[in-house]
Formats: sequence, structure tokens, C-alpha cells
Amino acid sequence: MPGYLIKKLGRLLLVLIGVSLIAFGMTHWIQGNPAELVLAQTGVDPTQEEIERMEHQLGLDRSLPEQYLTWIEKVLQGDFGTSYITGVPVKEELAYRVPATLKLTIGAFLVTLGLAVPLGIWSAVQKDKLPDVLTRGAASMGLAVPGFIWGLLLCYWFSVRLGLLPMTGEQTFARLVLPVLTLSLPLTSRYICVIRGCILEQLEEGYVFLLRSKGLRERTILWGNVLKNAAVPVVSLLGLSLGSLLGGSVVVESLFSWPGLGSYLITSINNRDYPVITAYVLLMAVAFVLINGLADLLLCLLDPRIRLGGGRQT
Amino acid sequence: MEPLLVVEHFSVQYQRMDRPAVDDVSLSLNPGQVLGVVGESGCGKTTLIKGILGFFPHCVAGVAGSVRLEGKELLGLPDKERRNLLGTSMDVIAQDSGTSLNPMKRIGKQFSQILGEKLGLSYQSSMIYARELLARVNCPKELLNRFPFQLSGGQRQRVLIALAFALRPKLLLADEPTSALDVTVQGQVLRELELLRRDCKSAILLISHNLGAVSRIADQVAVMYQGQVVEYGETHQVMDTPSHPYTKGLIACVPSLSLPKSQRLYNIPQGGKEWEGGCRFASRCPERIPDCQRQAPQLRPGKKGGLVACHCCG
Amino acid sequence: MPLLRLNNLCKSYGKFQAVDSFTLDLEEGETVGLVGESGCGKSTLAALVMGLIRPTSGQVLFEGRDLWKMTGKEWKAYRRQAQMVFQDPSASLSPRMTVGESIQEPMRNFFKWSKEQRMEKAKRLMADVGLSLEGFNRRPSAFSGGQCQRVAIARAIGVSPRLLVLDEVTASLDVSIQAQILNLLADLRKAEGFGCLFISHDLGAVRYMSDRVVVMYLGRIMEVLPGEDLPQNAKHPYTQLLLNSMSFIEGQTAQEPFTPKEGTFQGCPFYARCPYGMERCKREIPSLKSFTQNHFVACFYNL
Amino acid sequence: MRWNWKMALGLGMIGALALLGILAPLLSHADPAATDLMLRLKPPGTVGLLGTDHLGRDMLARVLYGTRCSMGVSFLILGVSVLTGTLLGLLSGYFGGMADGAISSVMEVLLAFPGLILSLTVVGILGPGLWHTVWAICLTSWIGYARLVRGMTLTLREKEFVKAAVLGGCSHWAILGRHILPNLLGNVAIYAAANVGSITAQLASLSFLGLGAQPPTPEWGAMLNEAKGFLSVAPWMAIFPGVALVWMACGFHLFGDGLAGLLRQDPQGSSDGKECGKGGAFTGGRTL
Repeated sequence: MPGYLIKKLGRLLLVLIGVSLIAFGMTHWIQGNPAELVLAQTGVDPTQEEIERMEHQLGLDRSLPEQYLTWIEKVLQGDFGTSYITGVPVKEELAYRVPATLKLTIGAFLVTLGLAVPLGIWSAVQKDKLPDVLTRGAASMGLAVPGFIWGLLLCYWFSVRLGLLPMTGEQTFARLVLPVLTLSLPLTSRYICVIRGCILEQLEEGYVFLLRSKGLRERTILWGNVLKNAAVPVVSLLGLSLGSLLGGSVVVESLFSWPGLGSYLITSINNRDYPVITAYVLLMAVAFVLINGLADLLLCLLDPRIRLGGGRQT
Repeated sequence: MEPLLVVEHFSVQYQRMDRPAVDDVSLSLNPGQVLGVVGESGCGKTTLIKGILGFFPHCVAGVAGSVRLEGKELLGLPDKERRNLLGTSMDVIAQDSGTSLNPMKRIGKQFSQILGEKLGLSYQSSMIYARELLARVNCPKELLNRFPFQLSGGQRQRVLIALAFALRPKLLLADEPTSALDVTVQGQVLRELELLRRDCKSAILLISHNLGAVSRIADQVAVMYQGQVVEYGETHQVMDTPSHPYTKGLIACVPSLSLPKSQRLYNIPQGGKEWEGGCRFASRCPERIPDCQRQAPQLRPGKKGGLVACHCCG
Repeated sequence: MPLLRLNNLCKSYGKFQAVDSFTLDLEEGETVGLVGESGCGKSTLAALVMGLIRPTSGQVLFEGRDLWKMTGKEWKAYRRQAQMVFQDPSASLSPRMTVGESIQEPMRNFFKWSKEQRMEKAKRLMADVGLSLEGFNRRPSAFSGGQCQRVAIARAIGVSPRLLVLDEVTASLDVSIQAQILNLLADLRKAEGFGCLFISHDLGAVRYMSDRVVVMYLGRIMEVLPGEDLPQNAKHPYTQLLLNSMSFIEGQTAQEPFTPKEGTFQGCPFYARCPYGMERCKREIPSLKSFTQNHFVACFYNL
Repeated sequence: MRWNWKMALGLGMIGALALLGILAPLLSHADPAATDLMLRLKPPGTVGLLGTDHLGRDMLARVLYGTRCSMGVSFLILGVSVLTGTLLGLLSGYFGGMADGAISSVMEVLLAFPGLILSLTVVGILGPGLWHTVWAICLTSWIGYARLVRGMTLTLREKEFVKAAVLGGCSHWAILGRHILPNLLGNVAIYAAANVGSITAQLASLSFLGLGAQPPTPEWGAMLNEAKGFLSVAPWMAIFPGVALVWMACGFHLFGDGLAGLLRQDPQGSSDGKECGKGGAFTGGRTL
């Protein structure tokens, strides 16, 4: 187990370095000359001399690796620079936005698990009977149609037509319902299919035949054996799906005007507010990589074949 | 003596197959005896076992005949009653020891789960029993704390044998229990199977493609070809004085160590066209007469004893 | 000069020694049988001989030339002259190519023949291995295991190799088909005169096919003996164990159970399972010693 | 090759839509970009068959011409990703070594950006615009193919028929082209059929966020974005492009499902049934 974890940790670190290099590249080459940008905020055309002085002040005349190290140091302290548009440090804006996005994604994640796990199991147990066919049909629809269309539909019915749930205003629970549902719908559909598939695959395994031939009840076989084994591929997918939640949150936030990171990103893209974009990307990538690391750890605890290093993996 | 297992005119037809996988098979097995069923791949051995157990896959189109265990009809038995019979009255050792154990559970847990549900043993007492069982198949008791992937193929097969005899079934169906093992291990596992059978007084239906391995422990042998029994009799009689050309061929084509070095191996000729009626073996048969292509031979007493399905040697 | 010489050949994967100090000569037209249980390094040896993997140390010499020091031209010539048939017949044919294309492929790569010449030769080969020509344009999925193995054999002998490596070619076939394939190989060998390395776990098949039999255990040679000396003159305890197990399964003799010794030992690889193990076997690895002129045994007990 | 109803229905749905897109000039004479503020927000049936939007543009024309943009661009992205992904996957899986190290590292770093976010970042850097979104989606969607193909190449490379081809004197390129590629095309097709739906969804999502196609280009996602503000007064502005999008998505989904089922039944279709059987459930890689 330590060997496996150390290897995973090493890869994780490498990926984080790669991510930071991309983000650094963004700040360095794409945003234009920061010295000019800073001076431009004063509103007066800077002279060449002033620019050079500013470059020195910002450390831009040093070698690239040195600049990278200074930049990394600043980032690790949470300093992402200031927004071009508002002049407010990006850090402060993020601190306000992150909780809103967290509420949304965690809510959606819980809803997904709460819906998909029972439905997936039920669908697998009732294979090819009416409940399974209906669930699968619904899941197919949820999977095929882009998430924001569901959002628009929910929005139209519950907010515009029925006026039940608010679209704007305070971050209340009622206002959270529609975005959370929209965000979790595609993922729930996917998980129903995956969980169902994994259970059915396990039911074909030799050990299920053995247990059946010993006359064990289906209940024991399912709850005592199959579910745990089927959880392995599902858990290995958990990390990835949180990623798709983070990505989806951008669309949902913008659709429901939810004041989270996603809507902040869209505004910033339209304003070419590069420090914000860089900070957002870096934050998301790091969060995602760490979540995946956690999922790996969970997998390692769950599956003895990984933990004890041997045998074939599923 | 009342036979333990009676199979009468048993047929299983799969969807989209031109002939039944098991075709009009009749066998009977007395308590405590061993019946070997020998045949090559596709002869319906495994379907026969699954049929006796009552595990029919979805693609089965039709089942006919009768399977009786201690006078009780098994075909069409409700699931619940079958579950009560499974394990205690009849049990199975599956072909593939690699997948027959739950890969994510320690061996001990797997023992306790089965012993707990079928015999009502507590965890502690099932561990004591499991240790005793493992000792009888020459396995160290440390195996109880291991996962299946940490065991060698021979050890896994022994664990399966121990599990099968744990419930002291009256009938044990063994599907190629040793064919995946190395030759040195095969011998040992066969011997352990034989010892346990003697202790538990179980009857065994042993299925194998290897006539030699079957003849070692079987009292009677049935030779199957394309779903039908072609020869059925006492082991020594079938092995020493085979009647059916297919049985003769099967015995002669093994490159035995006692064969003179320069002698050419006997060949059963390759099959000709598709079967069109009459004897299934006719197109490969060296002793074929015109009748063979026209009329299917019935199983009837042969000149040398036993039952043979052949026009020429009946 | 022998056709193939394996000189002190070793291959290790990390700490695991798959093949260890393997020395063997194979003469032109001779069949050497290699027998051993699963995991003894048989297949690694086949891959080493074919030049599919690089040895950790030691050499594979074909007509005296080291495989891994050959020029490009020599290498290509070796590729043609040494062919191999694999264990799993259905996996050894490309599923998306017709059987005819599969047979023709090596010819196309090695010979500058016209398409007609190739087709003709491929059809003749199919007849030689006992297949009807109906299947020429079919995919392998339409064939049974035994038929696929015949196709694989046709493909291998199509370029007239001088060395044919047969890696467990009968292991996944039915008994009656095994006999057919063994007889086919014996006939082809007589007609074509290639040297043959016949690898199998089945002592009976190895004895039937081979002039000399090499018994391998955990990567090392235990015993080399002429095929006709089996089963009577086998000397090594491991060979005897194999023979005993076989005759036990065939119901001829009783077999004494033997519990392997626990622990790891520096010496003879078979020590843990050897009923005759001595103090010396624990510490020292026995080297292959001549017993009679053609019979070599790696054991302290018998010498 | 046998057909099944899912595949036939899906193909029919997509075909019908494509036909509408191609025949758009015949079906509607209105210019999809022509604004007429006098005819704003007219309901369906009054002006034009499907009404007009907030700038008085003909909805029918816009939905029809939108097919060209939405579907055509999706296929373009699909083509680019399939080609790049398959090629890189083959090379990295077959040759291993440095090339594999480099390609795998790039993939791993790119995969560190969750879902849509990498595409968003690229658009963020390049600025909003249809072509920028195309490159942004291409940048992420080739990875799925590369991973699939690399994995399968690694398994196929160890298969005996590939070893036999090596011994039969085939060059590396012959092995790749004649023995490996034909055996993974089935799975690539399954993946692509599922992935094209996901590409459509991503494209529409980016346009919906206002980052993709810029007005007045008729694109369904962008139209829905515009309609968002008029849900209560002019729901038809959202309904028609929405229906079109759902129609296309369902068509692709059915087709992909049918194809996967078909190739999985046919043992020749997928040389590695187990692996792709699981992949089928996860197909498309990134959903929104």
C-alpha cells in the first residue's frame, strides 16, 4: 500500500507542477506586459524608462525560472494579483465566491448519490422489468440532453409559469433547489447507468455462481458481496464526476445568476480579466487533482488488490 | 438401492442452435458413488451440470425430461425450495477456481458467510470448522486471513473443495476440477477430493475432458458426444474394453507414456460436413455403415456390458 | 555447428529469474522437447529464442551468430528461418484478416513472389495442413480451435523455416484434436526437415514428439535425456515427480503425498519439493552433469 | 452488419435534421440574420411559421440555418479529435518510451482540468468566438480517443497475432496499420458515436454562455442564451432551438447506444469486449 500511495503522490505532484506551469505561462505570455498594464491604470502613456523601472520593480527583468519561483511563492500565499476591472485583489473576490459554488456542487453531489445509488441498484435487481426499463429510459434522456436545457425547462416551469421557486435574490435554500437539480441531473443519469452496469457485471462473476450454488439467499449475495465489489469502479469514477460538476457549475451559475465562481469566470472572460481567469483555473485544477487523489485513497482502502499490491485490478 | 440422482431423457435447447446442447440424456447415480462424464468441449457437459442445478441462462429456449434427486423432481422446482437443497443436498465445484472466490473478501470471511447462513454457525465456530476443513485438504490455516489473489491455483482449488464438503452434500457436481492445474498438483487435488468423498459419503458427478483423470476415481463413466451419451458403463469396462468407436478413439489418441516411442498416435478423423441426421459421430467414424447416416442409434446394452449407442458394435 | 545454440542464457524481470543459465544446442532437423509446469519460464525461453525479448545475459546463437549482434540483413534472414506457433489458436490469427491473407502475409514480407504464386502456395499449404479451401476467404472466427491452429502452422511453415518453435500448441485443444495436431506436426517435420523446439507441460506429448527432452523447473534445466529413455531412465527427482503424477492421474500407481518444505533456499530450485533433499542441496546449485553420453542431470543426489 | 432499431432511429433522426440544414434555403426564404424591429417577438404562426425573436428575426430560418452551424461544427470537432487522438494513442501505445512519456504527461496534465473548464480557459485566453470554441473543445476531446486507443494498443500489442506478425516480418507500420488499427476501430466508433453527443452539448453550452458563436450567427446554444431573458414573454424563442438541440442529442445518443450494442454482440467488432463493455457505460467521457 505505501508503494502504491507514494507512486500516486508522485504523479499528483508532477501534475500539479504541470498545471502551475500552464497557469504561469498564461500570466506570462498571454496577458501582455504586466508593467505596461499596471502603468496603464494611471491613465497616462508611460515612457520607455518608466516601463523599464516598473519591470524591474515587478521582477520582470529576471530569468524565467526565477520569475516562476517568485510567482509560485506568491500563489502559495494566496496572492493572485488584482483584478484589472475592479482593482480589488482577486483573493478577496474568491473568498466571497467560493462558498456559493461549494454549496451548489456539494448539494448536487449529495443529490446525485442519493438518487443514483438506490435507483441504480433497483434497476439492476429488476433487470428488464418495468422499473428498470423506465429508469433506464429516463436516465438515457438525462444523459443525452445537455444539462442547460434541463435548466431552462425547470426554470420555465417552476419559476416563470408556477412561480414556486425564485430565480434571483438571496442565497436561500429555495433558490438553491433549481440549480442543484439542474447540476445533478446529467450526473445522476450517468451514475444510474454505471451503477446498474457494474452490478450486472458482478452478478455474472464466478463467485456469485458459487454463492448461488451453495443456496445462499439473493439478498445475502447482493448486499454482502456484490455491492462492495461493484463499488470499486464507481468510486474510481467519483473523482472524475466531481470534475464534471465543477465544469457544469459554470453553466448553471450563469443560467440561474448564482453568485459563484462560475459566473465570476464568465464575466471575467468577457472582460478579459486575466488574473481572475488564471486564479480560477489554478484553483479548479488543484481542487480537482486533490479530489482525485482522495478518490484514489478511498479506492485503495476499499480494494485489497490495490492495497496489498497484487492480483489483477478490476 | 434407490439411486440418489436420476436424470431421464433430459434435453436442453439453446436459442439459435440447430441441435440441443444436451440431447435426451439419461443417467443415474447411487449414493456415495462417482460417475464420470467425459467429453470434449461443446459436448454439453457444463450445460448438463447447470441443468441439474437448475441454473438456466436466459438464452435457453426449452428444457425437457426429468431430473430427480432422492425421488424429488428438480425441474420446475420453486427457487426457495431449490435454495434449501443447494449446498446441503447438492453442491458444485466450478471449473474456474480463479474467479470462483470473491476477490475482495478474505477466505475466512467467505467460509463464515456460507457456514453462517447454511448451518447457522457463529463466526468463531465457523472459523474452527474452516480450519479443520483446510487441514484436511493440506492447506495451512493462515489461508483464512488471505485474499484469493494471494493464493496459488492449487490452493484456490483446495479451498473450493473444502467449501464444497463443508456442508456435506449428498451429491457433488464437479466441473473439470483439476484441468486448470499443473500435473503435479492435479494428482494431489484428486486424492484430496477422493478422501473427502469417503469421509462425507457424498456421491460425485465428475465432469472432465480427460478420460484418465476420470477413471482414477470414478465407479462409472458416461462418454458424451455432441450432447448425447454414446457409451455408459463401469469404469474398468469402458476403459479396458471400450465399445463405441469414439470412446476407443479418445483412449487411443492420448500420447501416453506407455506407448512405444515409434508408434504413431491414433487419430479420430476430422469432422466432415454439418450433421444432417442419423448418428452424430458418423462423419468421423472409421467403422461407419450406411445405416449410421440414416438412423440415430439408441443407447442399448453392448456385447461387452454397459450401454452403447452404435449400430455396429451394439 | 548446431542450428541453434543457447549459451548460458538468463532473463530476469526485476528480482524474478524467469530463465537462469540456460544452455542448450539444437541440431539441424532435430526436435528438442521442453517440458515444465506453468511459470517455469518456458514461454520466456520461446520469446528469447525468437528474439522477441532481449536476454539479460548470455547469447542466442543461430548458426553461430548472436541474434543481438546481427546486421539488419542477417536479422531479416533469421526472421524468415525461425518461425513460431503459439498456444492460443484463436488469438494467434488477426481477427480482421481472412485466413488466406494471414497465411500469405509472411510470404509477402520475405519473398518477392507474384500474387498468383503466393495464392497458389497458400492454397497448397492449406491442403497440406488438412483444411478445405472453402475457408480461404473466411475470418478466423468461422474456424474451430484446431482449425485455427492448423492455419497458424501453415503460416509458419509457408516461408520454409529451418527452426520452428512450438509453444504449448496443443494445450488449449481437445484431446482428439491434440492428437491430430501432433501427427500433423510429425508429418510436416518429416517432409520439411525443420528443427523443432517443442514446448509443453504435457510430458506424454513431449516424449511423443521429441528426440531429446529437456526438463525445466523455475527457469533452470533439471535434466536432459533422449526421448526413448522416458519414462524408465529418468533420474532427476523432479522428472520422476512429473512421471509419478501422470501415472497417478491415469490410475496406474499410488503416489506418496509430500509436503513442501517451508522457507526460501539458496541452493537447488527444486529443494523445497524434493523428497531426497540433502544439506548440500540447500546451499549449492547443482550444475548439469553428464550421466551417460546423451543424458545430463542437475542433481547431487544421483551423482 | 445487422441493424437494430436504436441505431436506425438515431440515424434517421440525425439524417432528417441534416437534410433540413442542407435544404434550409429552400424551406425558408427569410434571411436568418435580417433584423426587423417592427416585427419583434411575434408568436409562431403570425409572422413566419415559428414566429420571430427579440430583434424580429425569423425563427424558422434561424433554427434551420442553426443546424448547419451546430451539426457541421460538431462533426468538424469530432473529425479532428478522432484523427489526432487515434494517431497519438497508437504511437504512444505501440512505441512506448519517450513518445509515450511525453504524450501521456500532456494528457495527464490536461486531464487535471475538470470537465468544461479547460475549454473555458482556452476561450478565456483567446477570447469569445465560434472558432476559438472549436479549438478549445478539440484540445480536450482528443484525449478520450488517445486514452482509449493507447490502452487498447497496449493490450493488442501483447496479443499473439501481433507477435506472429512481427515474426512474419511485418514492419512497425504494417503491424500498426494492418493488425492493430483494424481491431480497435470498432471501439473508436462506439466511443465516437457517444462522444459526438457530448461535443454537441459542449459546443451548445459554450455558446449558451455567450462564449461560442457570436450574434448574429444562428447557433442553437447562442439562441437559447438570447431567449433566456424572454422566457416569460416569448417562450417560443427557447422552445424551438431547444427542441432542435434535444432532437439532435437524442439522435446521437440512440445511434451511439445502438452501435455499441451491435458491436458488442458481434465478437469480431470488439477485440476486447470486457474493457469496452465498461467503457460503454462511461462513454463520452465528459458530460456537462
